Amino acid sequence: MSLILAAVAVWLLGAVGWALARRRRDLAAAIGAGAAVVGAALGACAAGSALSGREAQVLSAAWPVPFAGLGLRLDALAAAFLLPLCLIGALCAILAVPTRHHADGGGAGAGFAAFNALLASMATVVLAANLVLLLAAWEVMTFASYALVVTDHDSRAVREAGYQYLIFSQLAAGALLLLFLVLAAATGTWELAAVPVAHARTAVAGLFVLMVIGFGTKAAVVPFHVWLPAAHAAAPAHVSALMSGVMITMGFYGLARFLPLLGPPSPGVAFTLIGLGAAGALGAVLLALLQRDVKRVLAYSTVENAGLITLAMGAGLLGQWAGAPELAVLGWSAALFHIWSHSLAKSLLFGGVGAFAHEARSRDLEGWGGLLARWPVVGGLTVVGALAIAAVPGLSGFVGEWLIFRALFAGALVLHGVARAAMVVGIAVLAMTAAVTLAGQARLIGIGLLGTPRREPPAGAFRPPARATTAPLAALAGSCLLIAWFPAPLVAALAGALATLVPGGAPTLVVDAVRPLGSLALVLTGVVALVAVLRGALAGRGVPRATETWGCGYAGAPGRTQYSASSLAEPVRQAFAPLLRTRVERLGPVGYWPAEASWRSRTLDRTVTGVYRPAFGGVSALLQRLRDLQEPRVTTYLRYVVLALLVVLALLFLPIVVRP
Amino acid sequence: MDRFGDVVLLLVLMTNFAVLVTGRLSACIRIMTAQGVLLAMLPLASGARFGVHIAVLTAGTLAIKAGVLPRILRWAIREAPVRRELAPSIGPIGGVLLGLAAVGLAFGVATRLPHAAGLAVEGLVPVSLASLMMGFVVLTTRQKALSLVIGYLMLENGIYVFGLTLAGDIPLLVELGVLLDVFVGVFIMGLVVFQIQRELESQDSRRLTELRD
Amino acid sequence: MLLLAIVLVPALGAVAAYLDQAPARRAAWLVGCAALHLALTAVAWRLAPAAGAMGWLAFDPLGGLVLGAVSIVFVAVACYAVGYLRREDPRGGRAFVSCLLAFLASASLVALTRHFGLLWVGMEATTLATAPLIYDPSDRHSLEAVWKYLMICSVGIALALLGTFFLATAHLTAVGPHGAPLMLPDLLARADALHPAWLRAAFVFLLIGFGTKMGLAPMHTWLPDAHGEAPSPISALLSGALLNVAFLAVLRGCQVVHAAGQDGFARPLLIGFGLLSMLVAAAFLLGQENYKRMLAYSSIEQMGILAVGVGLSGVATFGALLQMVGASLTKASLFLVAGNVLIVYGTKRTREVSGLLRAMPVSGALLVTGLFAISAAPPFALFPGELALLAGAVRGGRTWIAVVMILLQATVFMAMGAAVLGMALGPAPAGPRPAPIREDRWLVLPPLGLLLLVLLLGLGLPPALRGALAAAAATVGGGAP
Amino acid sequence: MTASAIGALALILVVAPLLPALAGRTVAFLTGRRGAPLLQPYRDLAKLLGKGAVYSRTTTGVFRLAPAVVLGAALVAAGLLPLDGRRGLAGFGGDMIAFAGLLALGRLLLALAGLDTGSSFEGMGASRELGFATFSEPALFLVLGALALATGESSLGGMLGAPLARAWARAPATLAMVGVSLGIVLLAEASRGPVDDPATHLELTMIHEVTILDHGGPDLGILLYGSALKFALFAALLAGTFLPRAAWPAPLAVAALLPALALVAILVGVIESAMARLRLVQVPHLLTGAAALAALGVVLRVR
Repeated sequence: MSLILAAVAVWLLGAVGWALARRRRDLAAAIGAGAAVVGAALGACAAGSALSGREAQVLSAAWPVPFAGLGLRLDALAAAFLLPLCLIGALCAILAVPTRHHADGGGAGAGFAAFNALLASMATVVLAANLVLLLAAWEVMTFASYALVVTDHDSRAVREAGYQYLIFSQLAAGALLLLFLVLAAATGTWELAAVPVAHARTAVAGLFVLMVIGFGTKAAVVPFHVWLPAAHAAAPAHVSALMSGVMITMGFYGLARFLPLLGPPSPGVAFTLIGLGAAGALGAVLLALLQRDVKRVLAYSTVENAGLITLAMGAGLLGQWAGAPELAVLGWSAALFHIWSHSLAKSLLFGGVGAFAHEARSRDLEGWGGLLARWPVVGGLTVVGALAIAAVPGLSGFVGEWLIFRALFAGALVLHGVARAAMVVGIAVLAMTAAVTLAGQARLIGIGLLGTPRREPPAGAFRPPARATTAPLAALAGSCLLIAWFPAPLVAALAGALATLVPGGAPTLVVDAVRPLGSLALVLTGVVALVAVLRGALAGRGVPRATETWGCGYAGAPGRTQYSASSLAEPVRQAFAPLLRTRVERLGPVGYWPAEASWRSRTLDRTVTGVYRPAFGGVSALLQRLRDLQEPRVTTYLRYVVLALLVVLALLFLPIVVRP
Repeated sequence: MDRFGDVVLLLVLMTNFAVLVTGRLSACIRIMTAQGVLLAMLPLASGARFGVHIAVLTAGTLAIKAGVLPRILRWAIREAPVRRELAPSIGPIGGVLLGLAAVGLAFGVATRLPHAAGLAVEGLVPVSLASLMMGFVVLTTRQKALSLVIGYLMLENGIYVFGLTLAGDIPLLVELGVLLDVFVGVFIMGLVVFQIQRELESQDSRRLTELRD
Repeated sequence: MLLLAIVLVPALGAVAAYLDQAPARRAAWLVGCAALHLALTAVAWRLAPAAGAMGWLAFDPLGGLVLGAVSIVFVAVACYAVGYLRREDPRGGRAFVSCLLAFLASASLVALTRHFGLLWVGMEATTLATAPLIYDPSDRHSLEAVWKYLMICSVGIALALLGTFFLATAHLTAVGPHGAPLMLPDLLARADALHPAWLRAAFVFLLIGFGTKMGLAPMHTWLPDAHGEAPSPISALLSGALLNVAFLAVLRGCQVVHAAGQDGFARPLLIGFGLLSMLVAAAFLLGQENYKRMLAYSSIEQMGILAVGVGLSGVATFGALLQMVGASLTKASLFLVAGNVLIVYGTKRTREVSGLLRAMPVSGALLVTGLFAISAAPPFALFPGELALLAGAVRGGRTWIAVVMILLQATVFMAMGAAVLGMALGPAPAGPRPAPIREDRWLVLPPLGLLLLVLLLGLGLPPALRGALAAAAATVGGGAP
Repeated sequence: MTASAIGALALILVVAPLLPALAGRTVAFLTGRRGAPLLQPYRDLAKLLGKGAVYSRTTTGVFRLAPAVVLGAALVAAGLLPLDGRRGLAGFGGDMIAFAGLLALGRLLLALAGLDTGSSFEGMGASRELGFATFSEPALFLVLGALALATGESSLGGMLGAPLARAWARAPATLAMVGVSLGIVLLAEASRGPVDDPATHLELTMIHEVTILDHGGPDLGILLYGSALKFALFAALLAGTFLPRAAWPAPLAVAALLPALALVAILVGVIESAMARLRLVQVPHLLTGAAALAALGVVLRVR
């Protein structure tokens, strides 16, 4: 416990310490990053010990604020979220050093101040045992991340993205506030209750909705995800890496911590989560396939993975409801494992792609191409990340996805009726999602990093990357591989958290289940290496000739005539056209000697165009009507006073006055 | 004494009606002066035991309501060429009708209200409520700045009349404080009215409608 | 004696400052009296003296809270005025400082008096003392503002006077001429005997009357004009001190009504007016183009929240009082910062201001911090206040009120966030002066101090203050968490 | 790790190149030509493996790595499949997911290699491969789901092993639909007609062929063998579904694999020659049909 307290303290110091070296940006950056790393190390130690520890470490101190108390609780579940937080937090802090992204008054230090504050607040969210403390930390987390998102607030797009993010976060915070108020009123205490209290059915439904809005917004559960793509695109690379890798898991922590408080799992809750998850995953991955902005591609892929995690949670709850321990354990462990693997892979990918975007001074995928050749190391690591996200065997992503599939198959076998059907539908949707994800990552890497450049990068770009860039990425890539090769130990480590989520579940079942995957990954690596060596031996005889790509005899303008990202996605887009409602503007070619032709397609997020715009528009129109009543004359204003007086008097006294 | 008091109260009502019908500002000011004098007489009529309290109150009322305030108002519009109320949202007839309604309502309510023991003049409460409402009529229908001030004075006077029902029980200090506040209030209003005249070259308060959202 | 001093020190200071010929020394008078007043207030807090000045003045938790807030805000405004007077010649000429001090005197009177008559006198006095400060003969807008301010507030206050008389009548009608009517203790002592009909009438008139001064919709109409047009330190004073004083006057009425066991009809009124005010504020904040008017409407919203809190009773009242303290400090500092912006950018239009964080880092940071503080975000003092308020609503089984409030506050945050962040962020304006400009300490430290205080109160509530809040809440039927 | 499993694996690795040739021969026969000799693929492979390598200047390591990954993934997948009708060499609970995943890995690397050349032809091919997989993947998983429900097992070894025979008695309709659906998936995954046209010489109409257009020498050889193996694996899957051999004596079960594969190949040839190649936009419809069929099979088992 003291360790984690020290960690938070170090982070807080880092949040203010930069002020000492305001003038000297490098020193400020060093202080900030150093504090982040040191704090992360301490926190990692604490989390590691708690992960294995059976019973929770508790600390509670008085806090002279109404209802509030400094109650901290570090149990296995908290540790399961705290550990990736620390690891990725530290690596992102290192990533932040070379990219001098902090252009504004406070200098580099200001950015690190917010960064450290973000780490501290997230740790507090995970640890808080008091609802007020949790809410406070939650809000601070939002504000710190907002500050980081608007780092480059000279650009209008960044400002708007940040504002959108802030608004959605505050609406979600409102839901959380209400949730906590109701819970506190029901339990009579503001301490985070460990045992559920009996609620009425309607109350359960209401509380569940509040949870989904409150935590789901942060976790990017569809349809509360709309803030995410813009915010991630706007933020600096290391920030999007942290937000996408760690911050969204805070939402899932909230769900994992609070869903049990609803009492025994109900099918409604489970099916809602499954539905939201499946729909979100498929929808988001389709949108990811159609984005031009590389960081929006990654952002939507984050939304997709959030959907998968939600789906897994729903499956676990369904298992608990149906009394199918295997399904329950598989579902929850799938959720936990996928949270881990996605955190690592996505922060790796954001880091790598962000670095490329920073060098190319552009996030437009259609303008990229051939970048791997310029930056082989970073590129290679990025490819690893992409493969991990694409969930192909041999990398971490696959284990998580395999667990989800496995849970669904198990559910299909043990459940009956609607539930069984739901499981099979889930399987199909998941399969389709996986295929589209594959296509999306192939598009990102193949169009963005391979082939030849479509636009020449600016002069002086792509100097040899700083070690502070490559080292963290390498660490992340290594962990992706490690998890893939030895999944069993990680699952075993998560057993404690699993036990708190699924009382009476047998985690060993999962440990044994994933063991073959590890050997599979190793065998695969071996076989591929073997074939590669063999092939090398065959191809190595004689010197390989290097020529042009065969272009049917036409070798002109290789860069421009490549397949574009949009055209790569076209078959899928056409197949899903009725769902996506893409706007396509095409011009020509016409006539025998066509002058010029253009083709532009734009796919908008249906939740934005269909739900949020109308809703906000309607409200503001309503209030506008109220505004129109204003007639700024003193006599009119006095009439208001008289009116109020008469109305109130009438309300109160008519009964009395008529009485004789 | 009752009869005397009732007569005075009747006259107060009359003055209020007079304000409602007349549109000329200077006339209104004169009427308010008269009303001030009447109000100064009321404490004597209210049957409270004559003493320092009543004496000071009478003197103060006379000085301020009948003396100073009218001067201020006259000073405020000394530069105003046009001194007629222009286009009130309801004409004199409407004003009178509203006034009558106010009186009726006031008496209707007042007779049903339970009263403090030994209230000298029965008429005090209804008359005060009536002139309160008539003050509101002026405030909400007239357009010229000064008319509004006059309306405010009517309102204030009505409340003052009600205050007399408690003449014995309210400390002199408070009474004087009230008077002083009214004085300062009208004084500043006068300043503003004067300035409005300067700025807009008219008394039309409808021109002061630029602050909006 | 001490209490009398608290009222008299500023009053005499006002006279002295007016008589003092040297304009340079007026600022000294101002700051000196403010500091002395704050010191005396602190002493009063420590000693909590019983009734003084022939029992007309007394120090009770409720009044003490308001007095403290007023005194602190006033000190900040006084210090700010020092820097302000260097730049702009004050409205009201040599009367500027005197009016400020007169306002302080009358506000202290309202906070301390136990006599409803004096309460009324003090309230009206605050109006009259502040009017000349808003009033700038050369500016047509300020003329309009002060005109509306005077008319509407005077009429409202007049109604309050009638309400006061009704209260006395309620006393005499039922109890007869025993004890002084309108003396708070006597009223509370015989509360149950008060005549209900008169009491209700009295409360209605007090609520409408003082509610006008407090800025409750639909009587709020004067407020945005006055706050928007007044010079920034005055706006800060109006919304940081004056509104709370008016709120105190309403609370006094609630006190009697509560003692008389008549809450049943008073509470719905308060909640109704409160929610209406919040709604109106939210509506007019959305798309508000003038940042000073924006702050004014947010004050209206705050007052609405307070009214709802008192109406909800229980813990909510505690929360409302805590929120009152926090809001007065925060809002004052926000108006002061707005003043700095106005000085540098020379426009009140939100759209024409941008890049504050780059142009004037301190003020910009203060503005953004103030935004979060005023929207009851942790870790600022308003957060526990709002928490207690909503908890009261939910515990009282009126969750719908909590929902409505949360939604309205979210709307308000959207509106204010759009405006404030739009001003704060973005590239520094291309002006003659290179960004960032140096900022005058006198203009920056006061708001900074106020916000720091709000932050500290949010991080930890001193037991003394907490006890005072609980006691004050208890007098109007509230409870402590 | 049984002898029969190893034998079956060895067998399929050896005969894999035969299947495309056999299918091609069938087409030739039905269209009245003589066609290439059955052993031609082996000669081609030998020739290709003997050649030197030629690389485009735009390509990177990904291009060189792809063939190894494609073949490696296919080999491991072969290890998972219960080729002898009992259990796969490396079968485990949930291995069917791994099977699909391995094929997906091959597809991904193939697409990346195609895009690595920077030629629009390869891009086109990659786009089609990835796009059609979007529909063949759900179909395949629905097939697996139906098999799981029919047999009550959640591993290839179980689905195609002993329980399958009992399942045929219990749920013949489901399994029949599964079989048909699986056949369609095979046509797509093995890039045979009517989905793809292995015999065409016009790049614009190809899918698999055009994706590997720029590969040559050993790389091409490995890729060709890999795709042939993929074909063989699906054929084995199909055969296993219709022909549960768990009860048979091991040698017979292994030996029976050969005629079964041949039969599948001939059927594919018949279909290719009987049906015109579909327009590319219609391919998703075909695969959706397959998925629907499998889904129907599932519905029959939902209770």
